[in-house]
Amino acid sequence: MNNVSESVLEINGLEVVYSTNRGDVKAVRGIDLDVRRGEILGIAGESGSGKSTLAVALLRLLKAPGKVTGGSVVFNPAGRSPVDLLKVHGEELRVLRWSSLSYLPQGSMSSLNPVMRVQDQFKDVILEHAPDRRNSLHEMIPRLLAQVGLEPRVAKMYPHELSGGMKQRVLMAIAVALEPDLVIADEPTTALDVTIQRVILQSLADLRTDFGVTLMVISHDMGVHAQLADRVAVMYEGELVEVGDVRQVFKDPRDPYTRQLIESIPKLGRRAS
Amino acid sequence: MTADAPPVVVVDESQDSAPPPSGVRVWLSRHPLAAYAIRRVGLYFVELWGALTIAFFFFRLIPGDPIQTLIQTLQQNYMYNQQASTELIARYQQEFGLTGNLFSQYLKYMEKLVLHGDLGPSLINYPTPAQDVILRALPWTIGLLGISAVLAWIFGVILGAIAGWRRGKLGSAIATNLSIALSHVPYFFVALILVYIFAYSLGVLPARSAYDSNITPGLSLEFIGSVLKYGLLPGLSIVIIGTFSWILSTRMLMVPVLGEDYLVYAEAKGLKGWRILTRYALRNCYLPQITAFGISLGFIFNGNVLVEQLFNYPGLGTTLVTAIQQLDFNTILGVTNIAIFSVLTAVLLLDLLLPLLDPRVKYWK
Amino acid sequence: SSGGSYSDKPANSNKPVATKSIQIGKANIPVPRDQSVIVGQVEYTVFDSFNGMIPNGSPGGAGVELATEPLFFLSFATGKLTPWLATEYKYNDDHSELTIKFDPKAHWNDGKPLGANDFKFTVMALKDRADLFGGGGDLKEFVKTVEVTDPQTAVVKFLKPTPRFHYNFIAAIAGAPNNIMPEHIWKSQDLTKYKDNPPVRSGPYKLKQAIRNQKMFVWEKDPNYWNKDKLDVKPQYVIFQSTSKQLDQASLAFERAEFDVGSIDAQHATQLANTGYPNLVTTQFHDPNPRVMWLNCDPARGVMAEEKMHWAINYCLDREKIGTSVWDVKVPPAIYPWADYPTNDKWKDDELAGKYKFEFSLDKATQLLDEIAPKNAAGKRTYKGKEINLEIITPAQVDKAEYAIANVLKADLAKVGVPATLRSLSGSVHDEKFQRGEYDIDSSWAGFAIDPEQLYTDWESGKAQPIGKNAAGKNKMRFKDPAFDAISQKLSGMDPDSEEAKPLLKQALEIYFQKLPLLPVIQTGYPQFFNTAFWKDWPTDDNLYEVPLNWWPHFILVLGKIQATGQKGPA
Amino acid sequence: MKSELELRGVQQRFHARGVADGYITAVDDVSFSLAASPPQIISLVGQSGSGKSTIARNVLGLQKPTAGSVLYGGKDIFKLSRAEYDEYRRDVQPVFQDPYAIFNPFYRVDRVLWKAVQKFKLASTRAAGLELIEESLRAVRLEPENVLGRYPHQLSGGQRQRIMLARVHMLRPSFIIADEPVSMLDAQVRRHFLDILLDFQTEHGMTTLFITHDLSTVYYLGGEVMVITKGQIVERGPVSTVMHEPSHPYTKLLLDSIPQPDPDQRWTTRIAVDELERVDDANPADTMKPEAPIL
Amino acid sequence: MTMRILTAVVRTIRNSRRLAAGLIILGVMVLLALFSPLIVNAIGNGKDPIEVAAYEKWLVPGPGHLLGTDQFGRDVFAMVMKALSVSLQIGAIAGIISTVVGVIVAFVAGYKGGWIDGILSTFTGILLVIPTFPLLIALSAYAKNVTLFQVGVMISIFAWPFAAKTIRSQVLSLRTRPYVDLARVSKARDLEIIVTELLPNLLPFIGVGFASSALGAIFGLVGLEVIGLGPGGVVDLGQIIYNAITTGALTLGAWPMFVVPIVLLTLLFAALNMVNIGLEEVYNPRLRGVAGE
Ligand SMILES: Nc1ncnc2c1ncn2[C@@H]1O[C@H](COP(=O)(O)OP(=O)(O)OP(=O)(O)O)[C@@H](O)[C@H]1O
Ligand SMILES: Nc1ncnc2c1ncn2[C@@H]1O[C@H](COP(=O)(O)OP(=O)(O)OP(=O)(O)O)[C@@H](O)[C@H]1O
Ligand SMILES: [Mg+2]
Ligand SMILES: [Mg+2]
Repeated sequence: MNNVSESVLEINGLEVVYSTNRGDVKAVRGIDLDVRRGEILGIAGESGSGKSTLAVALLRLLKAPGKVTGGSVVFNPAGRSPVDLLKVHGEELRVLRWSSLSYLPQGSMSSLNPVMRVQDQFKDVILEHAPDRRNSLHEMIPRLLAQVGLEPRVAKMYPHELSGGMKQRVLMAIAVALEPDLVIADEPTTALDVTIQRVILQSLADLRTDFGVTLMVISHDMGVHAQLADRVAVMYEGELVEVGDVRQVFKDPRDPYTRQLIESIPKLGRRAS
Repeated sequence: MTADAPPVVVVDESQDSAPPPSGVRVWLSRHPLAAYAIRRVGLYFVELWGALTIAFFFFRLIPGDPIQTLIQTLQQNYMYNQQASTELIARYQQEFGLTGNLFSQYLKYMEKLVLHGDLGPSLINYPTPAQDVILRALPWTIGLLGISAVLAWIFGVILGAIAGWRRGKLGSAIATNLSIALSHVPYFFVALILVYIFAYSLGVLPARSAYDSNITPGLSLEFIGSVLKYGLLPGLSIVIIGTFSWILSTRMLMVPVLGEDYLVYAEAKGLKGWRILTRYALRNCYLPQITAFGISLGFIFNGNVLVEQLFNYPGLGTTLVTAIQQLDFNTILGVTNIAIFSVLTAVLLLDLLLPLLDPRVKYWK
Repeated sequence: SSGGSYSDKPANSNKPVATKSIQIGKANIPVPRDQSVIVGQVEYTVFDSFNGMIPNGSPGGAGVELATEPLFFLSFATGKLTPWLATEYKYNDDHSELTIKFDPKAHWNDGKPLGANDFKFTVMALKDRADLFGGGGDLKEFVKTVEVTDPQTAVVKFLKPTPRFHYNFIAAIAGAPNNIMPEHIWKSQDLTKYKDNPPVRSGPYKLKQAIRNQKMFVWEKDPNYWNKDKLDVKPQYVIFQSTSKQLDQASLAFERAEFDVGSIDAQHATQLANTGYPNLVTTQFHDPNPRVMWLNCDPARGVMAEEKMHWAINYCLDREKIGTSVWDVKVPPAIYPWADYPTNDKWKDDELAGKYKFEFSLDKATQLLDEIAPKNAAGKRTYKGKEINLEIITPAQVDKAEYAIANVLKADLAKVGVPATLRSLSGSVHDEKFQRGEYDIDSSWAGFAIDPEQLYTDWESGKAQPIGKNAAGKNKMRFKDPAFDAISQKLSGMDPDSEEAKPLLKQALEIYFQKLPLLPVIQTGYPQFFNTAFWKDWPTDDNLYEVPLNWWPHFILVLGKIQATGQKGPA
Repeated sequence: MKSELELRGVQQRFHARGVADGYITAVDDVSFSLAASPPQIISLVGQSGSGKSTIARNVLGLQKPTAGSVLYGGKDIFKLSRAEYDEYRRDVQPVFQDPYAIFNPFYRVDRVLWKAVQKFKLASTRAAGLELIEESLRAVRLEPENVLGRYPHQLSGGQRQRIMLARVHMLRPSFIIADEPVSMLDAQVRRHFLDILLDFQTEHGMTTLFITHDLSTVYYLGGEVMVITKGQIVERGPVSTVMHEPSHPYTKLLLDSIPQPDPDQRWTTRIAVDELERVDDANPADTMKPEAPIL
Repeated sequence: MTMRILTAVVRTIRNSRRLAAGLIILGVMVLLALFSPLIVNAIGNGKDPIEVAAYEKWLVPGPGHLLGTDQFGRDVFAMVMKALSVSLQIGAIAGIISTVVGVIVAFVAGYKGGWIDGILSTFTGILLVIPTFPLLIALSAYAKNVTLFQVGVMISIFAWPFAAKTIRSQVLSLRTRPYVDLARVSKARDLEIIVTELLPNLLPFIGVGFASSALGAIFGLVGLEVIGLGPGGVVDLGQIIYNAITTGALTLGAWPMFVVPIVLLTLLFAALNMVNIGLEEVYNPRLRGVAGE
């Protein structure tokens, strides 16, 4: 929060193309975007606007037929030299992952390995990137779980024994386990019931407060952004149509599409004519 | 569909007519694992009984009087002048439990089987009891079939997982296409080819029997070596084809797993490749393969008959063929029953074991 | 246009084939190779029991034959009856009593003496036990008592006269119908349970070892053999081993001299010979059973009951072709229901054979068929308004000669408008159909007999069962002829060699020719193959020694004549 | 002919191993009635697993309740005579949630409409039938030529869902049972759909039971609302009343949890993270592993 | 309806090269089998080349006899042609019977559910664990007068449970599909729903069931043949192999008797397996590209 001007991530002219048998689909078309350290950046946009593609490309998880066709993504992890995320490979990339750049996936239902206990899925990643913490695991895992409002016994459970909301919170705890510089959360609340959704949003806000992580939150639900984000970026057909402070975007949208998006939200208390 | 049929209202079978929950039911629902085990074991006995019964009636309903015809075959083959009297036939029909009506024969058979483990006298080696004949052959078959089947499974699952993991690579494509082409080829085709190459052309491996007759069977290194050497070709033919089919099915399980979110997640976590393969991908697809293995034992048995026959291996398959050629009901039925028993028991054990290995197994359906 | 056959391929070139050196293989046996004769044999299932009185109580063709001796040997090759355990047999004049004398030297292989007491024990033990193999039968039908006048003399008193009772103790082919048992072993045993292991017999070999997992029996020369003066067998060991069912492997084993007797087939043998294999001796041997077609004579089988039908079928049998192209080796046609051994020549009758000439003539067949089964409007032959269709069965597998023979007949029958189905039935199923008379033509083999009346007695009307009822081995073709019955009755109490039997035999043979209840097809040549790598002086076509000349009881006589070559087995 | 659809003490239990008593109660003593006249929209709102779909299936006669009864025109729908059954079928029609699974992938989409024409004898000739179909498609703002003759996978979710509406338009039932018809649609398409539904109410006099978990949709539709939780209906009343003055604590929680799309109206209070999400609540369907093909 | 099935088939084939390859191999074999009488006639040139003693025994391959003759003087090429058609017939007979029985049982069990399903499924499960080969051997060893058709029936007795099992699980998953509910509220009857809604969607699984039953049947018959227990009077590929084994054709040099039928059968097995896997790939999106890429 203190060093807002510094960027964790500088995206320049990023382009992603899916080549299908019906021709190429340009899912991301030249995006320029900075993510500032310590902020919560919301990415909004309709279904199919390329939000997930953007996230996946940043995380270097893009699978065929998707392909990055241009641009650069400079990542500035604290205490390390900047790297172009699109150029790192192999071991270098693997080391960067999680300790600096972590991910909160959309599919909480299926992102946990069904045959491993929750604690093993923590251990896995912690030991991989910070083997020196082996001895503190026993206190670390309950602490992380408590952070997201889960009891220690959850560590001994299997994913199928958890409800959707609990799973999502386990994923959140894993995401911040190594105190990364940036967490990219793709639709962290969709597919959850409203009450649980609220709990999750609460916990996400807590993460920033408690760990100081930078969050990039992707959601199509403008309500989520209004509640959570510091800044909002709006995507439309693969392009960034507007980036700005959350108040500015909601109260004074500059782009016609953004305006349309905000107007089409059915709000309680306002009956359509 | 008559015009006046009453309206169709489908009633879901799973609905409850809501009896008051009794103590046992509550206990069972509190202990789902125990409930599952009880149900599973119950089903096991039902299946065992059903299969044994079907097998019994199947063999008894096949036309042909085994005693009469056996005696005539013997006469024809070796004893041109010996005469079979009706007394002789009657005596052995009695001896083999072929008198009385079918149902009483069945009851007698089951009684002896269940209470005494007695399969009745064998005909191919009268008066030795069928169970003795079978038990003599069993170790060879378990040795040959069991070891080969397990090896095939291990190789197949590992290679299949790798083939799935390294999708798109040349080696993987070759392995997959070979598997598709060869996984359903009969074992004995491969056996024939192996015999031709290694036994006839090169003359390096024996193609008959189970060990060198110069060696007295025992727990000596020499004997074990000989058994291995003699078992190599028959074993190999089962292993090769078996491996191919396990490669294929493992790959089929592996590919969907590779698309699972938790694999992408594991990759995002920055785990090492082999770790993702073993802890994430393989662990999620070898478990179903364990169940499949239990079921496959039965099929291997089918193919094994021919392989043993080809190699003159002193196992159950050869015994079975001999018994069938001589219409030896007790032995055929015995072998069939052993196969039924082993497959069912293996599947039962695996099913009971699986909830311990695989936390996801829903043991309530 | 074709390049000849596989087996004579090398011989096609004009160069004489060089003798090739042989690669001796390591036989899979537990005794020294150079002291052993190895016989390739059938599949065994029994290894721990030698009680032949119960079903599968004793392995057949496994060498027990070398230990089990008959009272007499009959050689088909020479017609000579050789006394063995017994020294002589004598009937009294009205054939109501038979005296048998035993060799005083004879003893069992456990050292106990062998003689009239054992004979009496055997006959009396089996006589009333129809539930045993070898029990009941002739023993029950004829024997009243057996008296032992001294340890070497037994007198059998008959219930009714017979000149053929001693046949039961002659080994002519597969062994005598009844072998005598050591009283001291068996008297306290249950005949249906005792496994007789190791077998106490009297022959020159004793069982050393039976190895189940190798399907092998090892027989060792008995140093105490009672008849050493007459018969000194040369090999120390005789091994009987199951041959691989794949002839590839079997013939390779023979080629590598892993077997001395058998295990190879004619085709591979020819090939071996043509490629210059030096160690092969091939000796022709005729099975005493010609291949025959049994014809069902029961009226319920419709047209098959017609004499003319039998002749029509006979005219359709191309014996020449079958003998040349179907059988493994070239064999002569068969006319009489017995083998063409010199011993059997006395039963032949050329005059009758000329009168009822067997020939392959589809025209004659058509002529006969048109008389009994004319074609209907649809061009199908009908008998009593029903279209005919014959059912041919055979116990032989489809790749065996009997099946192929039937197939040739089937094809020729089709040419004269007689459709037929041909089925190969597995042994047991076949027997059931055959015995119940549920067939029209059965392609298999004839019974074996020492004199024709032994065959004829089974053809008597009284032994014909209705269709569906088991014939228990007698008159399976449901032949009925009162005149024939009368002749057979008379012959049964008569010495077949006597003058008064002659006209009766001729009459019976003529009825056979007229009615043809069975059609002999070919004589059955079984070439025997011997390997000379380790043993020489095997029987040859010029000197058969004995018939049969392998593995049957007579084989001990062969084993007494061969010589070791001095070849050593590989280490 | 104007009838009433009534649920009287409906209870639905399912066997379920691994839970306390061996069964779960998906619907627990639910009673309410829907009147065909005046036409109205009644929303049924509740969280996932609260029993909404089960009620819909009970009302549609697809599932016989374990206790209580569903009455149509005062008669139990599971005991109707043939004629009454025909009338009931004609009068009570569904719009299902998943626009993808509702079409049999083997057939073209128009089959659904033709079946309705055939089964309910809406037209005597093919031409008349086609006319009817085209009219209905236009009524739901679809161009017939863009839709007819296509396979389901060639249409968007919104188009497919509107075909279901066209079907209802053709049948003109008194009651539409719509089980989460818009949950899989985009915001704009969703609005479109809801407008058509409102049209149906006013123009064709259809009464809709609208099932949803989304309170904003309820608000948009207006009319009455019923709130359901754990199989029980805890509150019923006009939308404006329930939304502004909720009486049941559950309704309050629900309303409170909706993220307001206004950065100035952020939540100020926290809600307790209690263990309301227990193991048993986890939907077993999620934990099932896919049946592995055994070759 | 037929048109629809046809277009569905074409669509399916376009989606999988493997399926197409399998079908092409099968198609060529079926064509060969269909024309086998003509081919056999042409070889025989007036006489039956498969009749015993038609030619000399054991002739080496040459212009007169492309693959030589066997131990009874039959033309091996003609035999192989005839045998191929027999093997295919057995596959077709057993495939059809077991698929039909399997489909009926599966639909009754899967759609009706309840105790009917319980009984049928348990029964199917029981049949599945009985080792079929001993029973088959036994049956063919004793059964009188077995024709090709009867062998097909015999083999299907043991093959249908496999088809039933896979199809039942599909029915179970399909019967809760919303479109089934929609059909119900459109007053469709059970049978109508089964036939018009469920069956078409199960075609690929029925295809898989058919292919694997056919495969099993051919396999089974070959198994019977190689131990000499096949039906009499017909020559199938397994029997030629059996002949080759028992006559020692390899050491004689008569390789065609051995190699040709084994290659043909292996091709046939591979083709059926390709159809099998191809169908699964196309219709089970999770498996798409299992073998490809
Ligand atoms: N594997 C793929 N192959 C081809 N096109 C793809 C693929 N994945 C995504 N696309 C296309 O790329 C575009 C962007 O998709 P993306 O998933 O990033 O959208 P999104 O904003 O995340 O949408 P949602 O809100 O539905 O998740 C879409 O038009 C989509 O059709
Ligand atoms: N056929 C069934 N067998 C067993 N349990 C069932 C069945 N159908 C529904 N249930 C259970 O009944 C409860 C209510 O389910 P229902 O589908 O009615 O909920 P819903 O409110 O429609 O939820 P959603 O919003 O997720 O669609 C759930 O716990 C569900 O698991
Ligand atoms: Mg997305
Ligand atoms: Mg629902």
